[in-house]
Amino acid sequence: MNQLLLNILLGIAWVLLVGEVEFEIFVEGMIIGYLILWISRSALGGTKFFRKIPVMIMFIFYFIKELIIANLKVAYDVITPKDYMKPAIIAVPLEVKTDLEITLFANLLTLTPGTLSLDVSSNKNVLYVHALYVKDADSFRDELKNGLEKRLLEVLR
Amino acid sequence: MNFLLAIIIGILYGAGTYMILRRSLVKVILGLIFLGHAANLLIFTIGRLTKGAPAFIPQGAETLAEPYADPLPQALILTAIVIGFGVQAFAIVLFKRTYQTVGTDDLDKMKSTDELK
Amino acid sequence: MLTLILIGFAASAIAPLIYKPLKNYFGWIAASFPLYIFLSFLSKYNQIASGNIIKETIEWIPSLGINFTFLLDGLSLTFVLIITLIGVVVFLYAGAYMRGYEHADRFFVYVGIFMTSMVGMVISDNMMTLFVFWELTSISSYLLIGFNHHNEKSRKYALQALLVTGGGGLALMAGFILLSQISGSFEISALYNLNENIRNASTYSAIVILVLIGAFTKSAQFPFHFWLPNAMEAPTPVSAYLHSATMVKAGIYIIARMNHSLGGTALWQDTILIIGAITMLFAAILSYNQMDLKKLLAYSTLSVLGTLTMLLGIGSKLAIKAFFIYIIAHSLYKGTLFLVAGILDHETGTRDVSKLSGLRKYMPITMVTAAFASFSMMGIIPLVGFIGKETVYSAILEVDYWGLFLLAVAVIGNALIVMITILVGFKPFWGKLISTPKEPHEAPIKMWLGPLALAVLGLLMGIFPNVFIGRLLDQSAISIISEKLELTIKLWHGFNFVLLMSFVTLLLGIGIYFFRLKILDITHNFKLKKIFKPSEWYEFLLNGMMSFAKFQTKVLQNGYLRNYIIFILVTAVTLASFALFRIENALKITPDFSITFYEGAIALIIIISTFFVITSDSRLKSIVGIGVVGFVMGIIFIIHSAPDLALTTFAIETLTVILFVLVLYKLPRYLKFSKPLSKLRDIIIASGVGLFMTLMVLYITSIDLTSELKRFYTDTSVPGGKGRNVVNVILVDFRAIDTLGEITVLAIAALGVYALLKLKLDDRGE
Amino acid sequence: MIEIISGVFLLLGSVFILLSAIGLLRMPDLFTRMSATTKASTLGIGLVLIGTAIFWGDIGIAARALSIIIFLLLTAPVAAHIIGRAAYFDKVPLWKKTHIDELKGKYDEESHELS
Amino acid sequence: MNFIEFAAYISVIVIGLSILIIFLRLVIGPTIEDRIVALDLLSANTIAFIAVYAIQNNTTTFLDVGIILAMLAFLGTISFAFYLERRTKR
Amino acid sequence: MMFSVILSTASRYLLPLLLIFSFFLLLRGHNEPGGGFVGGLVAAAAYALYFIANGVYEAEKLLKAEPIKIISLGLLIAILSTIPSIIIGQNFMTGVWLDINFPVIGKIGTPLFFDVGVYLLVLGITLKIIFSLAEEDK
Amino acid sequence: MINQIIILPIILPLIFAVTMLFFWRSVAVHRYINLFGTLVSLVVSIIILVQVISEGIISLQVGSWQAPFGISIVADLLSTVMVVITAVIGFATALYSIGTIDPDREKYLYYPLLQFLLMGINGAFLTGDIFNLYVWFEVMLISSFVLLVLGGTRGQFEGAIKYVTLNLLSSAIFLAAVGILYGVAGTLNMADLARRIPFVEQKELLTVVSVLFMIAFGVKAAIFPLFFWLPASYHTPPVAVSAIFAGLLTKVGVYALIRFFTTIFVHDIGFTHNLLLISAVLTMLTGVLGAAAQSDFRKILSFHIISQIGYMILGLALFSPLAIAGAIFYIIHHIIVKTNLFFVSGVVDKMKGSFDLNKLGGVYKFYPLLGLLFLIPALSLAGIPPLSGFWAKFVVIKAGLEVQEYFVIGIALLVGLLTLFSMTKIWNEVFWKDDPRGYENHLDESYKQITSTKKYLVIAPIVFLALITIIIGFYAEPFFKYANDAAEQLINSSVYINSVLGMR
Ligand code: NA
Ligand code: NA
Repeated sequence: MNQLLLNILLGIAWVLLVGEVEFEIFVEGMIIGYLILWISRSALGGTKFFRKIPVMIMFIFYFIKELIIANLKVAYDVITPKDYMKPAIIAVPLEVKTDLEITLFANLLTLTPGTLSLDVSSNKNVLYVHALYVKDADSFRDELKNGLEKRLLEVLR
Repeated sequence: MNFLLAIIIGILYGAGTYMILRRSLVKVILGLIFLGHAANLLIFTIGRLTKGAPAFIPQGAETLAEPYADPLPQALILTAIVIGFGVQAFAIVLFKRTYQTVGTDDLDKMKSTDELK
Repeated sequence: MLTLILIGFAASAIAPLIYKPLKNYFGWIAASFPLYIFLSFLSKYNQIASGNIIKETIEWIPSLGINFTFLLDGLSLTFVLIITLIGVVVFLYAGAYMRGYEHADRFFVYVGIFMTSMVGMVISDNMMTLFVFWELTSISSYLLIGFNHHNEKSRKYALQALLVTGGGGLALMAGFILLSQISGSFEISALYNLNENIRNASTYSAIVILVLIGAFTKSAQFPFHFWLPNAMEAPTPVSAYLHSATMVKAGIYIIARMNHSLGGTALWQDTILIIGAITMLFAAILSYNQMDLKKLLAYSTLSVLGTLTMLLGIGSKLAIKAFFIYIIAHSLYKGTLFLVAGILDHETGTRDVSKLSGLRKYMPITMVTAAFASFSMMGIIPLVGFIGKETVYSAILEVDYWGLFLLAVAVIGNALIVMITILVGFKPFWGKLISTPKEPHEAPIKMWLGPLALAVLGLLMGIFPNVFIGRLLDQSAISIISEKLELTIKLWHGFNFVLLMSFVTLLLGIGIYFFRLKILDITHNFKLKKIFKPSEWYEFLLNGMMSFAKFQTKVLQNGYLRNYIIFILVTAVTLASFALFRIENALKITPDFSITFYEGAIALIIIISTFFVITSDSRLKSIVGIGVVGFVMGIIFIIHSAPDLALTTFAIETLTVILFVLVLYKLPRYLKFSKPLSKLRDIIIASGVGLFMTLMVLYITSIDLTSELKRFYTDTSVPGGKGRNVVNVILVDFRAIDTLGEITVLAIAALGVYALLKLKLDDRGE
Repeated sequence: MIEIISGVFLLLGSVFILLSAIGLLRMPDLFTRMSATTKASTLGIGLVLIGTAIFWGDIGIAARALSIIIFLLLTAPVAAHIIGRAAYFDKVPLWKKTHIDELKGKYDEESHELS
Repeated sequence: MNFIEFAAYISVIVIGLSILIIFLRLVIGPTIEDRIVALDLLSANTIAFIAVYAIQNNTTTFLDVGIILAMLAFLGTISFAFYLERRTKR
Repeated sequence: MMFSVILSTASRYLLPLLLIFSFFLLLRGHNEPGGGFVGGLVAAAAYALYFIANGVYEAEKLLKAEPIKIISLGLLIAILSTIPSIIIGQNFMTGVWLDINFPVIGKIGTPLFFDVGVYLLVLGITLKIIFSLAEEDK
Repeated sequence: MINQIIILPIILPLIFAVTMLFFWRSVAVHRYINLFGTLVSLVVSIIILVQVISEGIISLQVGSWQAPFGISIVADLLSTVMVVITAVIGFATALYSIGTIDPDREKYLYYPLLQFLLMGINGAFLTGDIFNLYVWFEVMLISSFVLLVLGGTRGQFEGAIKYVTLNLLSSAIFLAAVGILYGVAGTLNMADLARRIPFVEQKELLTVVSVLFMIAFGVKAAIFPLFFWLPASYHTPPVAVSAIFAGLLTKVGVYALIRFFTTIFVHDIGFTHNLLLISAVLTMLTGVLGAAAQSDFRKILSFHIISQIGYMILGLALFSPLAIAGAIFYIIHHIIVKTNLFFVSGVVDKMKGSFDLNKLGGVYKFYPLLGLLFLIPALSLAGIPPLSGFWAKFVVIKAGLEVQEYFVIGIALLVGLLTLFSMTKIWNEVFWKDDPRGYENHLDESYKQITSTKKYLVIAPIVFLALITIIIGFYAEPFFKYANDAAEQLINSSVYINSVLGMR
């Protein structure tokens, strides 16, 4: 079922790439998509990811907004003297569990203001984050866990 | 941009030449890459330049009206680039294996096959 | 006649097959083959003697004018008969003599090839065919001199003989080619009516010199004589056959043969005369301290060869007559004496004359044989050698200007030969017996029969000269000087000055023999300075060549890759710039200077990156820098309407980075190798290359290009190639075979990488 | 009208691109530089691409522009993470005002295992 | 010159300037990681340049180059990082 | 080697995206920028990314076929694409076309088939090189 | 349709190589396919030769695109003869390889690489397009790179570094020259170039381009002062590889020089061909002296390649029909002979475990047949009549004397003598001399284990090539006649032009 959905999505992607909305192109895209899924079947495994693609796309748009805010802040940083920055590398315990969730969370975090995901611990429990403005570590952690992670989990689960 | 490209070509050739004259294998590879770039840019420039008019025939049309870029030098360069890539890939690995086997990347220490006994 | 030649080669080739099973009779079987050829030619004797010429042409390489044109006249028939007759004797003799040798079968192959080639040479009318046989005699001589090849000297002197005669051969070939340009043909007979043209040709002197170099080297004339005594390393039958009776006379033959076309000028005659005289005297003198039987004979041979050459230089009718008789006489007695020397060596185990004495009881037949030959060699009546020497003296006396001087030279030379004869032909048999390494006994019949026959022949020829020699003489003379001699041959000319000279020669020779040891004592400390020895010249040239070869190879092939690159690039840039600056106004170019901001930025980035790479002290930085260069290349392609190129460039840049990354940390860090001075040199070379390329681009882009191709591709792409991306249509259709080659390159490169990484053999390749 | 909207997007995008460039130049250490540029350049390029899509008004072009934007959003943070991690191994110095480093000592030097 | 042309013109200059600035970071480093980040950014900005250049020249064929560039730049960056990690690993 | 979860996960989802793009480049290369060569390179890039993120073993497992086979197949297809021209009695390598229009691809003909050969070959050689080096690495 | 056959020498090796790749783990299959393949190529090439002799130049427009728009494959006499010789050498090497190449190298795709090499060589001979020539050169080069280092011994690497770098440098020059020539003349087709060049205004510019081509091909042909890669590398790989390289690779460079400087660049003979003449003389001399200085069997042979290339270039530089015919004859002769000499050196090495003359000896005693089999090519190389090399030398010398280049011919003769010196040196040291001290009756262990089938497989190609040498020598007329016809075709390029471009 998931595969079929992804196949259809790939078909749509093909139509988009080609740039002409026609049935033949969609069929062509479906065929190619099927081939690709077959080729990369072991890469994808049996994840439930595909159902959530629309939700994810929404989430991405949400983050474009975040991104713009982040950038305004960067603009401010760049233009003003840098001395008031207080960078730090903070370990953030993770609620999100699957690889996909972790990846999404880490990436989104990077795209939001002032933070950069550096690495995930081997047991996938901790995310290390470089942040530009950190007064103290604990309040930073709280901010993240109650902010982005919570929202993400709402979307994902 | 002819003038600038001519100078760039000259510099690339010069750089390639300089680098293949080094004693270190790695630098020689870089020199060969420079020479490859230089040759490609040379063919490109000498085949005459056209800005913003690639040789693509619009949908429904049969042919193109001048000015448009000469597609032939492009095709030649494309072939040359690809060949160059294959050869380069081989050369890189060759140089690596040479270093592993001979134990140095100093070309001055690789004279045994020329030596007069 | 070609059939005979082919039979000759075929017979030589099968020798190894039949040698082993028929070992005991091999001498007889082998001798039957020269005998067959001898008889075949002998059957033509009357025809030739009565003034006919037999000519036979078989096409070989007609488009080069090279054919088997065989011509049998008096001169060639004489030589053929000598060659084959002595061949019979030598083959028979060798059948016994060579039995103890390893690989005696090969000996017969070589000698067989030699004899056939020698016959082929003297009957060839086509200069190139003649030359082919000529070279074959050199090669077989080489193989025979080196027959005892485990011996270093044999190898060394075989090579010496080959190089000297081979070098002369090359000169001869050039001379022949130049000569053929005058007549437009390689036929010698085609030259006969062109004497004037030949002598007036601008190449005449060159031809004479080249031909004579060929002849002199082969016939061991001064200063090329040194190889002949050294060639005595060969088994004795070879010395008798090649290096005395036949091959060394090939050069004489060429002079005689070419005399007709090239002779008659001072250059030709005087050169031959002088060189011949020098050789005659010089060789005889050099023999004074020899103790080796074969060496002694070799020097006497040299002297005779000089005499023969000198006679051709004199060129009078009498001289030609003398030449003719002398050549026959010499072949007979010298062949015999060599074979006798061989018997002595074979049966006693030494060739040192000082250790040979009193053998008459043990080897009576040999003694008799030796005596006949020796008398002939000393010029004692009634042997043919006597007639020979008499005629030589008569011919010399005819020479007005040089005459007496030459006579003196001849007398001294011949006196020394007399001394040699006594040493070789008499001393071993007379006096007290000295014990020898081997218990001496008489040779088997196969070994004494031939020499004895030759010796007896010498006697018969002396008594009945006209029967044996006379009839061919005129025909031969026609071939040499294009007139009949109209002279008869007589044994006895009466008591005259010439006879007196013969007598003086004999006495002088005997005198020298008896005072020989004293002379040796006196001259004991005298050593010829190196500079006067042509053999030292040879060594000097050879060593000099070797030193120079080593020197130049060390300089050129020096092992430094960058030096090789510099050679190539400097050559390229120098020559190409030279060609470029031949163009008028090559530098008056008006390029398009208009530059936009982003173009400036691109140029700036690519230039800075380039220098960044060059000056970088770390590999990774270099790779980042070269990545930028590639990347900017892509941008240039985009700006100038080449999206496919840009795509490809970006893709390849990235893959190259991946490759580097996978390889890089296995490679060493940069070290500072180069010295500042070599950096400066490299910068100059690099600037030269760069500057040249810049100029080329500026110059070429300033002229108009009209190409039909550009139009054709865009016009045909959609209707013919069914595609709108013209570049891609070119790649997969118009020039698809380029792409086929291109992907093959990729495939090979990948297989190569795979093999390189997986297969690691040790230094012996195992 | 479309041209004006498109032009505005182009200019806006260019400004963000310039900002990210300046950020790259001015920020004190690698981590702060990445922090600044990852966002700004992604946004700037995105805006320019949107401007382009609007200019052509063609679904094919729009799809391509969108593909690039999505791709950049997917890859830019991953790239930043990978470089940041490598830089940390490589002991790239942190800016002197970096006052907390909870990553310090957490990497196993041998296996690059992170606890 | 209408507005879009003007905007494109200015954008090309601004993007070009940014590229130069990024290139400056690439040259001065100081660490190799800085250079890699700069290289990554350089390719990303080129995408923007291509987009604007397409508008300037009124041709769309170049836009696909942008997609490739994006993915390849990513791959290149990842490879460099891969190398760095290899290098630092004992 | 410790692989990054983030990169590994990202690579799994980038792989099909890149592959579809590579097909896209291959098929429409006759009319728009692209073609077998670039297509093949992009496909190879997809696997290269997967290899960097997950290691060579995983990448080889994913590819299933030995790259030399892909190389051979690519060459074989390129050679086979020349056969129809000979069969219909035309000069060697003359394009033979079906008279039907397909979307994106346009007309189908032997030159496209040839391009498919190029695509496979490029994919094969790039992977052969990268995998050989990576295996050597261990 | 018959003209389609001329693509086969290019495509067949590719097909055989690909077939082998599909069975890439089975060495035995590779051997048979390779042997079969070279045999098929030989038959095909002879058929083409017969066709070309009877019908004149055959050209094929690949893809049916009218020349000069597509790529023309052209078989004139010169090309065809080269293709035939290539097939002969390919076949001989196939046999020799089965007998001598170690299983490891066989496993790592030695035979497909041989076929790829032959493909590149044939492509270079047959193409009528200068860029396509570049492509085939690269196919040939990359295969040769791999063959050269296959096995990965230290010597191979040191040699390969130089071989690869210098050849890549030459390729870069070649590529630049192609680009520049297109920029000046606007076409890539050789016939079209030949047709247009007389009307090109910038003749001097063409001369500059021609110099670049001369350098590029000069490196491949190993002429002075561009030959350094050859002596540095040719003695490093297995003998079968050395042999095929020695026979064929430089000859492709010589072929290209002949093709370009007879068909295309004849607008400034006073400059270009004089350069070639000077280079020819120095090539002959430095090569032969280099050989004299060596004491390694294969190194001597390698340097002699250079020297002999000088003779071929001399023929080209003299630029008379006879001279060019001489050059062509020389090429034919030399390929056969030089390959064979390398084969012999390989047998000696197998037997005695060395190429070093100081360690060799006694081979004549032990194996007289091999002595004979050495002497035939060696004496031929030294120009001893009536073997093939004599006629080759003779024709070049005759041609030189006809145009009164006496000094040059003097050098050529001297070089002939020095060649004789080197060949007899090998003969002396390897065959005649006894085993040196410490190596008495030495026989390499591995030799004793070689099966007699393999021994026959090794000797068979040597005998085969020696027979060809003898046939060329004794039956030189047809060879010379076709060399002459080939030279005529080259000098009267109008026939070539018409055949490729049609009656345009
Ligand atoms: Na060669
Ligand atoms: Na070669």
